[in-house]
Amino acid sequence: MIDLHIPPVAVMIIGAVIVPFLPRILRSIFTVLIPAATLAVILVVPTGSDPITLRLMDYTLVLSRIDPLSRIFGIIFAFICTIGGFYAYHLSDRWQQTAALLYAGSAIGVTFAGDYFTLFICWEMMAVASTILIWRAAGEESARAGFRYLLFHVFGGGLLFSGIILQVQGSGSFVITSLAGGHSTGSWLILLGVLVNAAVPPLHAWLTDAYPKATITGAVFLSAFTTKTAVYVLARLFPGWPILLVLGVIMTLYGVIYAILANDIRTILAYHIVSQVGFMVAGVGIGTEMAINGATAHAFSHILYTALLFMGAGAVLQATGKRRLTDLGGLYKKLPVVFWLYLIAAFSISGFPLFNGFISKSMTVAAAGEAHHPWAMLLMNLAAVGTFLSVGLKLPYFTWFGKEPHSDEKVEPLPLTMYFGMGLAAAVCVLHGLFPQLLYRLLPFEVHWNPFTRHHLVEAVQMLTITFIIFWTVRWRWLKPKKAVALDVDWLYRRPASFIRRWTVELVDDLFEGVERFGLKSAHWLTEQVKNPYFWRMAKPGRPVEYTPDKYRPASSQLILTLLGLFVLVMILSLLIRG
Amino acid sequence: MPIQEITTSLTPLLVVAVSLGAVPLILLSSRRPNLREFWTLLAAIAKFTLVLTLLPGAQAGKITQISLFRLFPGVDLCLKADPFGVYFALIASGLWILTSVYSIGYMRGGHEHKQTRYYACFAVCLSATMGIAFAGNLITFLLFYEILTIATYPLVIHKETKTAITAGRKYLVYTLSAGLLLIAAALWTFQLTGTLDFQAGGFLSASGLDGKTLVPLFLLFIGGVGVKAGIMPLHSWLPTAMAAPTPVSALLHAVAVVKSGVFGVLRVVGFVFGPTLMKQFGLDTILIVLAAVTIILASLIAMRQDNLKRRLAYSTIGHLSYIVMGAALLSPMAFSGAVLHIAFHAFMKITLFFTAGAIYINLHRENVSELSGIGRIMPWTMGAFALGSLGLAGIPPVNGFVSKWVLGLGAVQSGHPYILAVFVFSGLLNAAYLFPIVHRAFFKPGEGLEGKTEASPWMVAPLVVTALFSLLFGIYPDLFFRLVQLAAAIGGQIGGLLT
Amino acid sequence: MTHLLTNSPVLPVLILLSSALLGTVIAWRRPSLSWPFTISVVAVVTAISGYNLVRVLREGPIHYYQGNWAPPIGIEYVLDHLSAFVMLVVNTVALLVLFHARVVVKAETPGKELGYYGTALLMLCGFNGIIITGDLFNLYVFLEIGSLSLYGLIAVGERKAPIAAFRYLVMGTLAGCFYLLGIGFLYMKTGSLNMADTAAILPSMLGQPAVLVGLMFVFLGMGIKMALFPLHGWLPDAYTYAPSASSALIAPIGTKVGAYVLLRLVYFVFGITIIARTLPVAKVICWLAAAGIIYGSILAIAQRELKRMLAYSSIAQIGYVALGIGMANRWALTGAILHIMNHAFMKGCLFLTAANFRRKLGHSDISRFDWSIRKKMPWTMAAFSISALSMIGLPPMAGFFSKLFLAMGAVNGKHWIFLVVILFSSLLNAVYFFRVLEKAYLKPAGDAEAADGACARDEAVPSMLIPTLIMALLLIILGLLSTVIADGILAHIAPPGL
Amino acid sequence: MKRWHWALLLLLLFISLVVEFFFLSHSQEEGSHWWSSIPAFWILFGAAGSMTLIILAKLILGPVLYQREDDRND
Repeated sequence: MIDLHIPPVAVMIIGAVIVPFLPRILRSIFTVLIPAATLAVILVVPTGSDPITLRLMDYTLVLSRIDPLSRIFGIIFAFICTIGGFYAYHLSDRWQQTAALLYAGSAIGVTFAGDYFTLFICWEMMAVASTILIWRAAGEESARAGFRYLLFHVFGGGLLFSGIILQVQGSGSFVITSLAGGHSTGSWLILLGVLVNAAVPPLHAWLTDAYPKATITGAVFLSAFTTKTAVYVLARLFPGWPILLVLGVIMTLYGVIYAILANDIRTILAYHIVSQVGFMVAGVGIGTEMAINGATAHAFSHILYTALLFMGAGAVLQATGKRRLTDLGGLYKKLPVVFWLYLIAAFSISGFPLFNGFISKSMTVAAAGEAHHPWAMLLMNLAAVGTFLSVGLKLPYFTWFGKEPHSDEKVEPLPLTMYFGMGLAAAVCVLHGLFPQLLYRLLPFEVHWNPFTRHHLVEAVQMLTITFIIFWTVRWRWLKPKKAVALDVDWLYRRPASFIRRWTVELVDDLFEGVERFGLKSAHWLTEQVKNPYFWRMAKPGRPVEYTPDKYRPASSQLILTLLGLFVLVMILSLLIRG
Repeated sequence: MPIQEITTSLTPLLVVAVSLGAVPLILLSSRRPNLREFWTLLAAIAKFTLVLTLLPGAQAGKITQISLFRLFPGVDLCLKADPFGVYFALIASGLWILTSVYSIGYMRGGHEHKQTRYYACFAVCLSATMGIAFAGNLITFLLFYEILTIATYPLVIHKETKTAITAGRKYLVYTLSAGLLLIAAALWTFQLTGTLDFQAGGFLSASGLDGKTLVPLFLLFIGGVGVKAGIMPLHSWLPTAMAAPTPVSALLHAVAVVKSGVFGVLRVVGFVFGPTLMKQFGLDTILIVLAAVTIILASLIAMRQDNLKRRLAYSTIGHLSYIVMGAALLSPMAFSGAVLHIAFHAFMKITLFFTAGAIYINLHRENVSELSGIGRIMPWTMGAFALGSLGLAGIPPVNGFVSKWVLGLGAVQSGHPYILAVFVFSGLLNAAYLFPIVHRAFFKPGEGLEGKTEASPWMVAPLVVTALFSLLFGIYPDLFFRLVQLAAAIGGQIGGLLT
Repeated sequence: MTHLLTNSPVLPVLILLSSALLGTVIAWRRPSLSWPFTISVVAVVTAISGYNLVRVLREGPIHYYQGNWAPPIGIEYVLDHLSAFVMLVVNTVALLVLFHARVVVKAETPGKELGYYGTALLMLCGFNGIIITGDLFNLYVFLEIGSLSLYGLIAVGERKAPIAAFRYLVMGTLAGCFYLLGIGFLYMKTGSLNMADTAAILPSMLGQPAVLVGLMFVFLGMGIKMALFPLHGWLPDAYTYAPSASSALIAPIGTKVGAYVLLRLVYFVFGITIIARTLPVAKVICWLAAAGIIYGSILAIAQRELKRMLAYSSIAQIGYVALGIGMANRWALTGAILHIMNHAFMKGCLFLTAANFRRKLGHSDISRFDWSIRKKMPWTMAAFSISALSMIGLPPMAGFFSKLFLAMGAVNGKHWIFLVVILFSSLLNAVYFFRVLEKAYLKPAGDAEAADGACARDEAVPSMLIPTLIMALLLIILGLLSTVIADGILAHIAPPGL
Repeated sequence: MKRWHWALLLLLLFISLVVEFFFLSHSQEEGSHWWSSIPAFWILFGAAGSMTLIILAKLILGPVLYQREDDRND
């Protein structure tokens, strides 16, 4: 085992820098090769190897440090990037490929960063790279969504920046240590900054607003990195903060309810990301070893099946060009393979036994139970039911089955590499479902938990079957998709945006414009006045008198009179003073 | 305070004189443009190498000094190359080389008239900037400050159109009255203390003056240097001076003139008043308020400017106040952050101005609304623009983020954590007015761009070099000339007093 | 030769007086000889005054008794740092202007060179006499000699010149009478005409009205000569309508001599205690000067004719000198003397450029300036710009440094209003000078011929151009050396009580 | 949905009930929560849960939050 510590980040970043200059074929190959190489590096390099440090002013920077927690996240990020590479193999858009690689690279950078400085650098690069993925989707709508996304992330970055500065100034060193203890303002700000990226409800609007409008392949990458890096940072910095549990649970329910309302397939999936991340946040909130394990495992499997879901949705979008449930239906005959792959992902997310969702979700929920949070456990299960209802049943039913609005339309064939990517993800989902130890080996802490006890199986089977039955009975009466958009939190800051804009920007600008105009006008008036200094004496209203030397020449007598007057004045003055 | 041993050597004088020497040569060779441009480049490179020879000394904290004849009884024309002076001179002379290359492309591309006058005035401006950098006392600083004003005037009115003349007039009114305020302030200080030599930590602190004289004196100083530093109430000459050709606004209104204004502010705060005095009489709160107001308002106004150069001008005003804020916070870290931002902002802003110039010459477009889709035909130029705007918004990996980080640390160290909010909010505003341009250039379909290609290599090369510098400095700030370490030393030297 | 040099202080006056008469005779015989003769005489006089300055610096002040008569009776010539310095300045400016005058005099006043150079020499003799003399009445005599030849030089000009000269004559003689009356009163009281003696006697008889009246008369006389603000009525027309050569000769040194006399009286005769502390005279001078500065600058902005604008700017600049004298502290005094020198050169250079414009363009009307001038007369325009920048007070030119000293004087004496006036007036200067510069450099030419810039370069004749450029260069050199001069020469002028 | 699908489902439910009654009642390995005593708890929980969710989403929040898909400015 070579102990040479090649920072995985370097491989990705160098790849991202090279790719834009390569011809098309090479670019696609590289978008697959580079993440695969990074995956190999992460697997090979031992966890204990010494971190790479750098000196900046009087602080030490830890560029890359590998320990169990960051290693597992590194593995899944590299792996999902490879799958994304396959999925986007057919792509010829130079921008998207570089942005994707840069995005994955900076995500891996965040996972392996040992100090706040590098963490912040990769954090912001992630924001920028992901914006490009949104902007590359043509159309005014995605441009606008891209801006909101970018501004929101710059704001989040700002919170993180100020938090880190306060924290670093307090502790005097850049190196990252878990902040479980002190609740200083710095740590609260860092928490807020990270929660923005973790899409916690009040701050999640960017995700549900931007992901549905991203490019088809871009959405896959987006779904995998931003939120999960936030979960990693939460796990690293804030294990056991009680507020996270509460927020996590709320998230799970919030996501599910909105998912049921949503009409655009990728918005539904976006809300499901929010709800699934809720599980992880709750796991981190509980803080026990098993909870952290559960959260990490859930993150791992979540990345896989959500990516698969997005690939499926993307495939449907690419094939039919339509994105709303109300327009879709009856694709079963046209895209059978996509349907089955999608179904695997649907079963995984709903927590069907024999799929990877079950092994990780049940661990998190059990951890909640063990840590004496019965209410959290129940609510999480409720959310699981909701997830199955909307993603497992409603979405596939209304896209693949259901009435065919206009059946004559031809469906374009999908490139083979897409299927390959989706197949790979589905295979791993099933693999982990069957042999959980493959995943448990990688988890940060010792795992002594068996998911396949009779108790859990019974629990899962009972819940899922009854939900299916209820869905079937009520699917047309209540669950019929409606052609409308559910208002979300972002309505709060988009509606008044134009109002604020008018009052701040335009007001200030008009103010300064006015001052400048006044200055110019008074300068002009002054030049008019100066043209004829005697103007005020002439006291003739209207046209100023033209100044000519002859007109204002004082007569000699006047000069002499001034002389005498001055003489008399000064005489009196000095005599008075002397006297 | 470590006693800095002073060695006398001619190099500071040579640095100032080298571009003056080039002026007659430029004027004589006005018939042969290539020779004339050669002289400019030669002078630029010579100046840069001379400053480089001073660098090791500065990094070791040594001061090389030369005092010529007496300028004013008790004060002589003294050129002192202390670390801070060398730092600024390095940035200005380094960027002059790039700007000369750029202006060759710009002038030739735009078929500008009167190029000899342009290059001659540019050379004089640079020698004045070097003079300001190495000024050892307030009178020398004043001397070069006024020469810079006069040498920039012909550049502002270069186009000789109506707008250029009014811009020139407005520029003159502002800068001349600033000079007058500075004269009054310098003389009053001379009256109070009897010496005008800059001294790290401020020479006024020993004089034991009370607030009643110090506050008006400080306001006079700020009035004097504030105009060129673009502090809010005194800033409005800068956007109007954008009527000048772009290399002028690039080097002068992003690097030389405005930076000498800010350099003046730092000199006043760090070397005349000194942190202890500032804190004692609450002078720093005045400056903090001014800087904060400028940062926010300038960025707000920038959002609405459709003319690209005016928008960059307001962005410059905003970023200059970053530096003023760094100085006003009075902690060693904040001071080195301010010093750092001088350099990094110079690199980023000069890239943006170069792109504005390249777009103007190549497509004759000036307004932001007309820039749709030019990213495809001018990938290198707009790529550099994207890098620059990333840096300005303080987003890593470009170098703007590093100086913002150090400024942030300084803000917390000096006990003003709320200033962080100002930096963050301004970063947001920067993003709000710069990224739409980047997005428009790359992701919007352009019209009327058929047959147009990238601007001439003369222009694009310096453009890409400065963008690359910004990126490299962002990745590892201490890369060239160990700028960060030098800035920290300067900060420590001044702020060190403040225990 | 050494014997000749021992009584060098009186030589300049003697040479000028005799050459004035001799010159007219020679000119009558061989007209073409008159200009070279004048130039050589003035060159010799300048050399001597230079030698005088060196001698004073080496040996300290020299008292030269006319015909070895002791002071109370005999006329005493005092050659100290102040007089030597001012004399050198006056003579150098005169030399340069007269060198430039050859072409202009022939063109503007054809056939009158004969008398012209004679009167010019006479005027110079008068001025040099005023500077060197230590005797009050002798000063009056030289004052009259100088003024009369001055009126002659002005009257020689075209249509409106005689009237302007006449008005100047009226005011000038009035000033002379005032001054004479003043000396009369003083002589009656102190019994001596010698400056040093009166300075010694006066403090004892401070309160007497006669002394006060005498003092007032003398001040007002010099006020007119100096064109101090309310008494400046005669100056604009005199300088504008005089022929270019004489206005270039008079403007730099005419009012300066008046200022020199005021300075001499205030600091060396009456003594600063009377002027500044007991009586409000210094205060009055300062306020009049400040008003003059603002008045002169504003009027200058309104002018259309270049020479008239320069005339009003002279009123303003002499206001600076008077302000320096009035503020009565070390800095202000040095500033005033420096400004006498700087302004002499600046105004000389400006009037020479005005003469060049009149000679080549036929007019010096600002509104008709356009960028064709820059193409036609680049060097004259360069000289004009340098002296304009110096008038505004921008480094490295001389104006900046004398303004610095004056401002330091204001700060030293806590006269905040005067500080504001000094600094604000340079803005006003900037306005009216940049108005001209903008027109000359940037205003697109009206007529087609000049539009395409094809107009050939017909620069002024070298004999006119060289003195202008020398003056411009001197401005820069003197500027940078102003402190060396201040420390070297002016530091030794130690008036009692300062 | 064909008939045999339904049959399969009911069979599954029945098996889970059987398993629960016979094997789980006495083996309390991991923590016993209050609901582990209620038989067929998860079926009831599943049904109640999905019903509440559907009703909550469709009938209560729907009318409140739905809005035409107009274009909202940035």
